[in-house]
Amino acid sequence: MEKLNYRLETFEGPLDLLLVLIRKNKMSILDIRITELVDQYLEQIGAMRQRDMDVSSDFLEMAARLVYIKTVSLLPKTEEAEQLSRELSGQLLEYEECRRIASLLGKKITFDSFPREQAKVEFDTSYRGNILPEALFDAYRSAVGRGRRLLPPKPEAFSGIVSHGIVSVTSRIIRVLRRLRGTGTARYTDLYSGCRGRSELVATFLAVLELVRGKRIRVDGEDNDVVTLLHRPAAQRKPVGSEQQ
Amino acid sequence: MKPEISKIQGAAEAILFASGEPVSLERLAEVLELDKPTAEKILNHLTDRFNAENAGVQILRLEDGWQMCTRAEYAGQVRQALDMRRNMPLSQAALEVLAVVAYNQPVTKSFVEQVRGVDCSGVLGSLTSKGLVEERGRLDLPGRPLIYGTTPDFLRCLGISSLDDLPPVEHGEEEEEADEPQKQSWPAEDAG
Amino acid sequence: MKPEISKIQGAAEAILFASGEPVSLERLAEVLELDKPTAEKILNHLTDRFNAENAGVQILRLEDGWQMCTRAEYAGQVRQALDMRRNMPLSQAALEVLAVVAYNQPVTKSFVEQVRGVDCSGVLGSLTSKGLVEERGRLDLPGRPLIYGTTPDFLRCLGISSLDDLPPVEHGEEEEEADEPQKQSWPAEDAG
Repeated sequence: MEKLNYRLETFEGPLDLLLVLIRKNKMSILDIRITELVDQYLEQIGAMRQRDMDVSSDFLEMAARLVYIKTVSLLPKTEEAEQLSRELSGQLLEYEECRRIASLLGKKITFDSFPREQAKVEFDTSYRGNILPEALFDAYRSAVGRGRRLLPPKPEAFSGIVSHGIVSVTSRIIRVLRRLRGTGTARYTDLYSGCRGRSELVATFLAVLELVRGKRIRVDGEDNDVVTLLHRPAAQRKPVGSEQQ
Repeated sequence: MKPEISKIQGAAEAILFASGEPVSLERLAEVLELDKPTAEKILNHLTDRFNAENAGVQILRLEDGWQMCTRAEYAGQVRQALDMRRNMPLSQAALEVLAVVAYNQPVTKSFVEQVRGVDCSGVLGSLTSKGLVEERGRLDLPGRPLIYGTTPDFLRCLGISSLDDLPPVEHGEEEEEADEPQKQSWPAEDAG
Repeated sequence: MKPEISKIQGAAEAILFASGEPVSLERLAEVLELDKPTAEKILNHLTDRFNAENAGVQILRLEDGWQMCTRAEYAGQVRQALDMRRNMPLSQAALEVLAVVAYNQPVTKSFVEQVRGVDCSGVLGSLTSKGLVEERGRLDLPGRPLIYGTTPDFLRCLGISSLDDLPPVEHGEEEEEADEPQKQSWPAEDAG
């Protein structure tokens, strides 16, 4: 393949980079040769990274998309590949048009004509219009609706979703260990006796998994599963998993 | 009759001068106590009178209103006299965002980002603070995204009176009637 | 000679227009690249031309220079036109900021911005000058941020007699901060 000589420019985004590559390869946007494009695209991103240039996630996302299109197009049934290529072509055409318009706007836009500041007419500027309380209320909902995406949600916000009380996995870990303390073994199903509700069952199951992972207990057998407490130097290791369900 | 009209024109002139911002036909008609067609005729006449002279001040028609501002050819002297700095030309990114907003308004940020393929928050913010783009409320969709449109200042800086005067979009997906003759002369396109 | 002079006059006109204040002879002469007597002659000529017409805008010769302003006889209409804009319905952005302040007062600017997710300086400023929102001192936190609350005028515009009469924000559905005292939910101080 012809070695392309890039001057490392900054690109406005992945679409910009793709357009440059397409132009350099004398491809048509409507007939993209995806394999060539993927290789050169990745090569360019590699070069950008080497120069410590800022490679935003948008570039990486596009890389993933290109690789996916290429992968799909290698499969015998290429309907999906065609569809994906068409989508990419459409997006590129649209972006190319956007750039054309932007360049027209850029030639025409000036900041050379100045309006005046509003004349200082001597009346007080206080507002005398009416504001409907409902409009204010709607505005509040609207403002908060947006902010909610930016503020971390408060625990109470989940109250509608998690209607059963929160059962912490830690508390179930302690409970399981306590149960095993006497004999050192118990039947697996017995660990779940006394659980009320799904949350407790799930938390207990997670507790068992955590304990197994931490090599504190072992679960053996098939029908009559037995849970065994493994002996470990006491207090050397705290129970794993302090996260909440 | 004649002095009457010149008084109305004088009032219109004073209003446009004092307002600074574009003043809508509706408001002018109300204050001048005229019906809208008559007010429009008088404003058009005033505009012609202003713009015919080799004057320093012009009246622009922007959407449904008028605005008084200086002529671009005197920009240098005005800047010098008022100690204003030259505005930086808009970046390529800003122009692209502006193009997407102008042709598709009102639009959400995510629409703009879809067309450009990159995050546009910063650019939209700076276009908003430059007064070229403004918030237009929210879409009634999950997340209630803000929607954006262009301002009268955008038209003024572009030297056009209406969004209809934007350069026509090329391929047909935008379902636009191309039968209208181009009102503005747009420079020939280039590859950029 | 003639077009040259009309260009200089145009520049002078543009400068006087764009400047809200009187512009001194020194400044005008400097920018127009003229000696002072010539500049004065041109300005006087421009003044005569403006003031001869029954126009809405006039040029005043003041002690310290020239100033462009509206003619006194149109003051009524000018006031009416500007007054109308003053009492136009608030923009969506203004309403939202007002609502956030009203339901959470006293609040800092950065709190409002965190709730809305966008810069609110301009909007808060215009609400303050409209007399709907007022400064309420500063928070005793690093940066000593200003805090804002609503005014009695705000209640009047809403036609209510107390903040308790605001439409209640429901529990659960809306963000809880409307109901709680705000002390604990001040956003962390930011550098901006």
